[in-house]
Amino acid sequence: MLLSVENLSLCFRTRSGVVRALEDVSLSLAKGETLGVVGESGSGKSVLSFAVMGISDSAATVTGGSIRFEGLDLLTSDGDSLDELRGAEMAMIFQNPRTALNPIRPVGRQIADVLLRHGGVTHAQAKAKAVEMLAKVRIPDPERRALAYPFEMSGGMCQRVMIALALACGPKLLIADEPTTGLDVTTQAAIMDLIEELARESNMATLLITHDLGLAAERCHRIAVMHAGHVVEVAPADELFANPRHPYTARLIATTPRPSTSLAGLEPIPGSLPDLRGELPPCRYAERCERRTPDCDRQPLLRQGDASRTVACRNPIMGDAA
Amino acid sequence: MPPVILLIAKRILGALPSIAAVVVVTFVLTRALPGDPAAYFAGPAADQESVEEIRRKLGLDKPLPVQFIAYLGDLAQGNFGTSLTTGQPVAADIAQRLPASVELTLCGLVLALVIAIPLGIAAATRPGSWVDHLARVISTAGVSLPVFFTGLLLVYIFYYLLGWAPAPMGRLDLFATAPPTITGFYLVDSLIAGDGAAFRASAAQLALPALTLGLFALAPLARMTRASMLGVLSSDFIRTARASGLSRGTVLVTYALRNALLPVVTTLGMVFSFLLGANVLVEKVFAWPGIGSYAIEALVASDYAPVQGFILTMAVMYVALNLMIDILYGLIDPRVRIEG
Amino acid sequence: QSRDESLLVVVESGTNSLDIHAVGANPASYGVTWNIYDRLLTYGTKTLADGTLSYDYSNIKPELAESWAFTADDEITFKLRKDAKFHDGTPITAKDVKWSFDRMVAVGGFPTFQMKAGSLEKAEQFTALDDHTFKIKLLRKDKLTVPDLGVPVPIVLNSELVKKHTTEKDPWGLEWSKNNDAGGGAYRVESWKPGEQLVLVRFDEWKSGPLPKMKKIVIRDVPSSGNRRALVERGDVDLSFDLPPKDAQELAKGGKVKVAGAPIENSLWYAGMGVKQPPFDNVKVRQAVAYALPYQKIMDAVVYGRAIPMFGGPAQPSKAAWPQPSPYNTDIAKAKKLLAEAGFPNGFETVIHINQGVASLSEPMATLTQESLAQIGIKATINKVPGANWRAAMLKKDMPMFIDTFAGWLNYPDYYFFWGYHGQNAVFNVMSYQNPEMDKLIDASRFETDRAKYEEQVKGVVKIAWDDVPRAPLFQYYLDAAMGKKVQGYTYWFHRAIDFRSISKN
Amino acid sequence: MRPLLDVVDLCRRFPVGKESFLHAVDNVSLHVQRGEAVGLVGESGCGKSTLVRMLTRVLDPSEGSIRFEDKEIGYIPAARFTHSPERGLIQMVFQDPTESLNPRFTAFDCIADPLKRLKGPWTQASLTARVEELASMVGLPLPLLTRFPHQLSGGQKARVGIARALGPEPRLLILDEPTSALDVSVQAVILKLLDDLRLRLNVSYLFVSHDLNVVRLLCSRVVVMYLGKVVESGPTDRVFDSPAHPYTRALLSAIPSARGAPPLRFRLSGEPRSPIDPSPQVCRFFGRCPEGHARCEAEMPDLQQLGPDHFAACHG
Amino acid sequence: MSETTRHIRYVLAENPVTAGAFAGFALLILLALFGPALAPYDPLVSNTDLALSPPSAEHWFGTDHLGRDILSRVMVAARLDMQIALAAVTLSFAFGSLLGLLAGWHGGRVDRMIGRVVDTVMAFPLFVLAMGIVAALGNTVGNIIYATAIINMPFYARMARAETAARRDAGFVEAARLSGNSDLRILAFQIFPNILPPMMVQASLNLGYAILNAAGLSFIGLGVRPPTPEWGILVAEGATYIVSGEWWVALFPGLALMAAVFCFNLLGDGLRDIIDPRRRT
Ligand SMILES: Nc1ncnc2c1ncn2[C@@H]1O[C@H](COP(=O)(O)OP(=O)(O)OP(=O)(O)O)[C@@H](O)[C@H]1O
Ligand SMILES: Nc1ncnc2c1ncn2[C@@H]1O[C@H](COP(=O)(O)OP(=O)(O)OP(=O)(O)O)[C@@H](O)[C@H]1O
Ligand SMILES: [Mg+2]
Ligand SMILES: [Mg+2]
Repeated sequence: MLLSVENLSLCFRTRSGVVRALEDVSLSLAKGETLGVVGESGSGKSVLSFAVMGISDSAATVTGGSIRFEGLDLLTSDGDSLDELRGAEMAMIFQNPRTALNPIRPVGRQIADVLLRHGGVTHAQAKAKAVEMLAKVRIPDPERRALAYPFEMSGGMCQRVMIALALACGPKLLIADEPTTGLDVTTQAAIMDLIEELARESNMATLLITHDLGLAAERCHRIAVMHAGHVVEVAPADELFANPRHPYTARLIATTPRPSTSLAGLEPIPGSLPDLRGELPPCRYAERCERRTPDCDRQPLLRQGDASRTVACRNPIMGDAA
Repeated sequence: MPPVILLIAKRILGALPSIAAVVVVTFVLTRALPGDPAAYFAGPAADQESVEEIRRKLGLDKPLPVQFIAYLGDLAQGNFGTSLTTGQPVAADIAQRLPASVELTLCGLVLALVIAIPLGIAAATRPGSWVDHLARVISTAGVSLPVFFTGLLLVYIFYYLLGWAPAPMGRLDLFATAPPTITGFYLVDSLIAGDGAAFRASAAQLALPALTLGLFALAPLARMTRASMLGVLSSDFIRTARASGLSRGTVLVTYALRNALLPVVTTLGMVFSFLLGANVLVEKVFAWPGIGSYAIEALVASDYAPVQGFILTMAVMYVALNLMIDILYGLIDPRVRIEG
Repeated sequence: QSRDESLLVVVESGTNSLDIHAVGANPASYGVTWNIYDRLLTYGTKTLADGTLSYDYSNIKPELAESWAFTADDEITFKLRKDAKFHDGTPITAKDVKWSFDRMVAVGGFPTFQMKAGSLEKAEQFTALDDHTFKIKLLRKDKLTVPDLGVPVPIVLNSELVKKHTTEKDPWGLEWSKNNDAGGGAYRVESWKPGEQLVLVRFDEWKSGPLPKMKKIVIRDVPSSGNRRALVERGDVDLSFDLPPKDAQELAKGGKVKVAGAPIENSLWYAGMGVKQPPFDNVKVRQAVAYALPYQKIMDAVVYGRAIPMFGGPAQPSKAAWPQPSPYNTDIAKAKKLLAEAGFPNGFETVIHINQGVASLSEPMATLTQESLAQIGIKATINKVPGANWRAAMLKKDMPMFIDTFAGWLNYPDYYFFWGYHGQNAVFNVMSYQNPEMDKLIDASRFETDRAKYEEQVKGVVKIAWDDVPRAPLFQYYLDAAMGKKVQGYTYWFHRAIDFRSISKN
Repeated sequence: MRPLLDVVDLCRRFPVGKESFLHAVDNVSLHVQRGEAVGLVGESGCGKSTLVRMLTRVLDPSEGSIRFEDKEIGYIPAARFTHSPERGLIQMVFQDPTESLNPRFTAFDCIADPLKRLKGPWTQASLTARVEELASMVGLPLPLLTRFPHQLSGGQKARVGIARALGPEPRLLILDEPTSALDVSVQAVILKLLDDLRLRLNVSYLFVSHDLNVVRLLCSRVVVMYLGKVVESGPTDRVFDSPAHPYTRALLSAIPSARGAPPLRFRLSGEPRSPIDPSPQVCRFFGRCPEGHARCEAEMPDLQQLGPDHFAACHG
Repeated sequence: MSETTRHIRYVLAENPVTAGAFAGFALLILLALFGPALAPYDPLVSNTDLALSPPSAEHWFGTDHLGRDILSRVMVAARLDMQIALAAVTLSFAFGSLLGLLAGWHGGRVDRMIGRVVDTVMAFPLFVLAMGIVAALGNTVGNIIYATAIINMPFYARMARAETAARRDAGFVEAARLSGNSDLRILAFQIFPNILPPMMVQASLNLGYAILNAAGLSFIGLGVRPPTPEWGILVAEGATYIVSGEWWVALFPGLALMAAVFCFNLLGDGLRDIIDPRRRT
């Protein structure tokens, strides 16, 4: 396993109470694999990805579990060795690429900064490599564009620059936190194609965070569904769509418009995400669940299934599972 | 760089109406001053008649618009009039005293920047901590003290009680000789002349007044640095930089600070205006032979020509300064550079 | 040059001209002129009761003139020194003297006015008989003529040098001499930064007196009185001038430095009343005010004893001197009674004007006065008039009440009253006081040669001034200078500037 | 029957710098029938919001006519339109529910404001009753009415926005990407609500979106814009099944489909042309179009009818 | 609303400095209201026998050169200083925000014209302009207030302009138009309440500057008329006594002045924290 997150729990201390943003989150990611993480807004997707990168907010405290990258426990290693990893071995791209780039530094310089930090190269080499990276993400006229500032580029181009920046040192893991929200559908497709292609080329693993189930379905090998800080289900993409086991997954699929659905077929999920402050029931979905049993509130959350397919539910949908 | 020259030309052109307005306002304001230069010139024992005679000679009996035209004519020839208090042409007085004021103001500003920026950064990197509160209290205290009070207090403590600072009487103590005038800044001139003694002497004289000004300018700068640093540190691109494993120093300085400086640079203009005002008081306390003390004396004596000359110089300087700030801003921020 | 040979002086504000004749020259210019130019005559010195040296107005001495004599009843002839030179090396001749005197009476303004006080009015009065003989013809017999030749105004300029810089508009070269040294005095100007400092160096070929001890004089402007005090107290400067009374008193007590204080001759601080403006046109009101003034409080809290009280004296003038203590004293009951008699049992409202230029003294005085007047029902507000406007305000003569000072250079009571009380209504008669009886006495005393008669006349004037009280006298102020213990020879001069020629350090 | 809204050759140019213009909306014609829901799609910056702001009459067109219920309203200056009787009849739901609610107004005030301005007179009681009626109509719990926008969730804010727009009983409701900022499940709720309201109140919709799946759910007709121009319009089914313009095709192929499904690889490359002073001869899509012909660079294609009510502007 | 109170309470609890500033502000208001009644002595009555006596049990802050009780003078001065500051700030706030609103809303020529006016005022070093105005018009309390108001006006105008311009195209403004609001109504009821909070912060900072400004004017002799107690004048009068060791004459009024300005500045910071939406989640 390239990355394995085990029983990770994380909370934020805020003035209005402790926010239990992640609880007992377990995930794993193999080399070259693409894992999608989906869920409603506020379900903890970004918090998870920031925890993996070690760039959590200062108010965050990990209360349990571990994150291992190639066997190295990221939570216990010191800041310097993490800095060595970040940007070199694992990299991240963000939503809203325009603001995610330094507005007053030429994009080429920003890429070169990362290369100089990790690549063991000279200034000239870094510059050349930056141009090369820009060319690789199909930015026309890369020499000139390397000197351009983010505000001189469109959103799609900025996202390409972000990708070039992330991939500059050839990381083994790419975390993409909603890389295409805010972009056009057509640009979104092109960007996703690019990520997919580059990942395949270098056998890079990708953690794709999105709230668009359709996108995850199209791009990922496996998908993890998150709800209120819990990973409720992990399954291969096609299986997840064909046979969702967790009631939340099923509802999420049903509420996503697809080319084939009709308005009548859209089924909204009742209720909303619980407030993560204060006491929470063992199953955080129970409140909204139509398959809730008395056990759900009494017994601790049960995770069942094998490595390829887990579900955190006492009463999963077993439908036409073989 | 032609675009820069174009920008400068445009800014100067844009400032002309303001300067024209300043000339008019200054003229009206100074003519409203209660003094009577004719009575002053007429001497101690003049009677009403001889005062009228002098008034006629000075052209002060003419209607204001006529006087204004005459004033404009003089201005066009670079003639700012003559000061009653020093008896010298105002232009010469200002030329001689301006470097003193500018040197002092700049030293105060530099001192403030040198303290304020690290303080602001320290506060922003640990918001809510004791450093933050301390920075806030220090800088707020600085701006809460009336400058003349700070100045007097510093003189009392460092000169009178402790004897660490030299006597507060101008730019050099009585024994040092001024370096040959090149820039008019004693610090610079003495370095050019290689005169270590003069440099030390002028630096020692500068220390307290510059500190007084610096304390005053500290607050807006530290506060702005803190606020903009906080904003920048929580922005997306800093997260990107951290996620790229860039070292803490690079993130803080190359990425965060440079961005955070933009609003600080803008505040500089305002701070400078405050400083020029505070300068007037500080110069009075420290017997600093700058244009501020010159202006106060003239104002209290209802001596128009120096007041007009002073305000005009200040306005021109302020416009020039804003121009410099714009250019500096453009150097830091490519966005304005392109939009021009 | 050792520190012992140079004198560091701090003053509140420096000169604005190197030539006292220039238009708008300020009081500080008197001192410069005094030291860099010579006059024909000067005064000797005497020691005051407290040991302070003072000029002696009864002892007139030659300066540039080797000797002088009344060669006729209406003619004075001066023999000039043969070896005297200007700073540029040219010899000083009677031609220069003539040109200089012509200039004084021609330029108008203060110099002309001051010369007129000594009946020196027309160019025709002055003749250069030869290179070293100069003659003044008198228009009338005036006892002020000779003393007036020793004031700072009648300086002898290097006429050839100045003439090189005259213009059509400026035939007397005032613009040039304002910024340049054309003198032959004991010191010459080494450098001058207006508003900052003036450096004088000794003119080694000066012949009009013993060569001064100090080789270099640095006069620095330090506006803050606190700083001036600290500087001298800490020994950083040799002499601090323009000291406020409180500092003078404390420094004198402190013993670290010497304080030389001399009552300023022929001067008086007073509370004036515009006699043309009701209710001050009523003499009872004025007397009521004079009885309501907080004299002792002012002595204690404003001048800290650095003045001679000018109240609580005998009912009749005891001598023919000015100033002398008036019979008034703080007596609220009497003041109330007088006010009631005047028809203002409940008082009235008025405004006290003060000169902001001397606010450190006049403001507390006005505040105390205001408080005191309130006790007899007079509600006064205080109006601070900017220094430069003070003269214009005086000229307007519309101030109901004001606090001010006046001093004459020439120490003669008649001189003082002529400018301050005479019905000719000069600018200094701010009260617009007119009393034919007094005018007659003043006019007579000015040219009176009989000592006894003169004294009678003066006493008469003083008595009227007391009874009519257009001005309620407060105190005679000290001129205080603090100096390091080493400084010797500081002398009080009527023109209230420092004569560096007599100063030495040991 | 005449359409409810008939727009002919509407243009809007913004001056940029000296003598340059940004052609945000260029000769756009479209119509909306009574009770009909029309979708307007196109990529970011193609002029959808500009068009919609002209239609709601908060922005003055540079040229062209807007007829609403047979009355020309395009020439009434925006400032005057506020006081015209049609003001209440055209209402809009904004793209960003947060930004479009005054942070200092409670939900109640937000909904009541247009009622007070455009309807009435009201007594306090009747106003409260009407606001509560609207709130229940859009499914906003009544206790939330006293809250400020920052105390409401995204979906709740969207409902306030819809209730506000419905208050003056508009005939035409313009929805500028009303769900793009919302979660899918909230989006589903809102979509259902909108559809329901349309049927109940017989309002017409002009629904702006860049999500084709959403447009398809709600609209019977769709208009596709590209860089200020309409490039295709037609019944939703026809446009989806047989898109005639390459841009429409690219849009459709960009919709994510389940993994393994044969991807419709019809990707756009290159950058869009500049909207500033575009050449009137060159097709706006030229340069990005996978099919670009020589003719496309020489002649701007016009809308051509391809079927009943189906138009496209392409030479190909 | 209750949430707002809770938020305020939180900000105050979290930040003792701000809480202190609020307390100080309350104290100042109390002093301004009741200072003259509370003062132990008549601030105007002199007693030259006691002149310049150091702090003692009778005179906590000592006495000044005329033997007046400094504590009483400092207390009584609070009212005048607060009056000057509040009046000046109110004036500049009113005119500045009006100009700023107009400029920001209309843009174009109106904006340029108003910008000119503002630039002209700003082209003067502000304190110097205040000096000029007071010197020209005479040193009355009214003129000090006008001068202070004029020099502070540009800050409000600029701020209001920027804040208005930023909101001119905001969704809620457009929504208000759609709701049938005229421009004037939008400005008054939609935009103004929104720009008010940041302007209040500015106002609280300016209260401090206004007091400093008045004090500076007093220092150079352009302040209110004697013997009215005003902090600036008290310090200026006391300044001459520092060197001779009578530190209390300047120190206590100086401290009062500083405490007030300090308080206003911190208050501004505190207000900023309270109204900053990012700080309330
Ligand atoms: N710095 C923080 N302090 C307190 N709570 C936080 C912080 N960051 C995130 N949270 C909380 O953690 C939870 C998860 O947030 P997160 O940003 O991971 O959601 P997300 O799934 O990424 O949502 P979105 O799709 O909107 O990006 C939310 O309830 C959020 O309020
Ligand atoms: N006031 C304006 N001044 C100048 N240009 C403008 C203005 N408003 C819009 N534009 C420009 O007009 C074009 C169309 O903008 P518009 O907002 O209508 O696009 P849109 O289709 O709504 O985009 P999105 O999907 O991002 O909302 C854009 O290029 C935009 O920059
Ligand atoms: Mg997220
Ligand atoms: Mg839009």
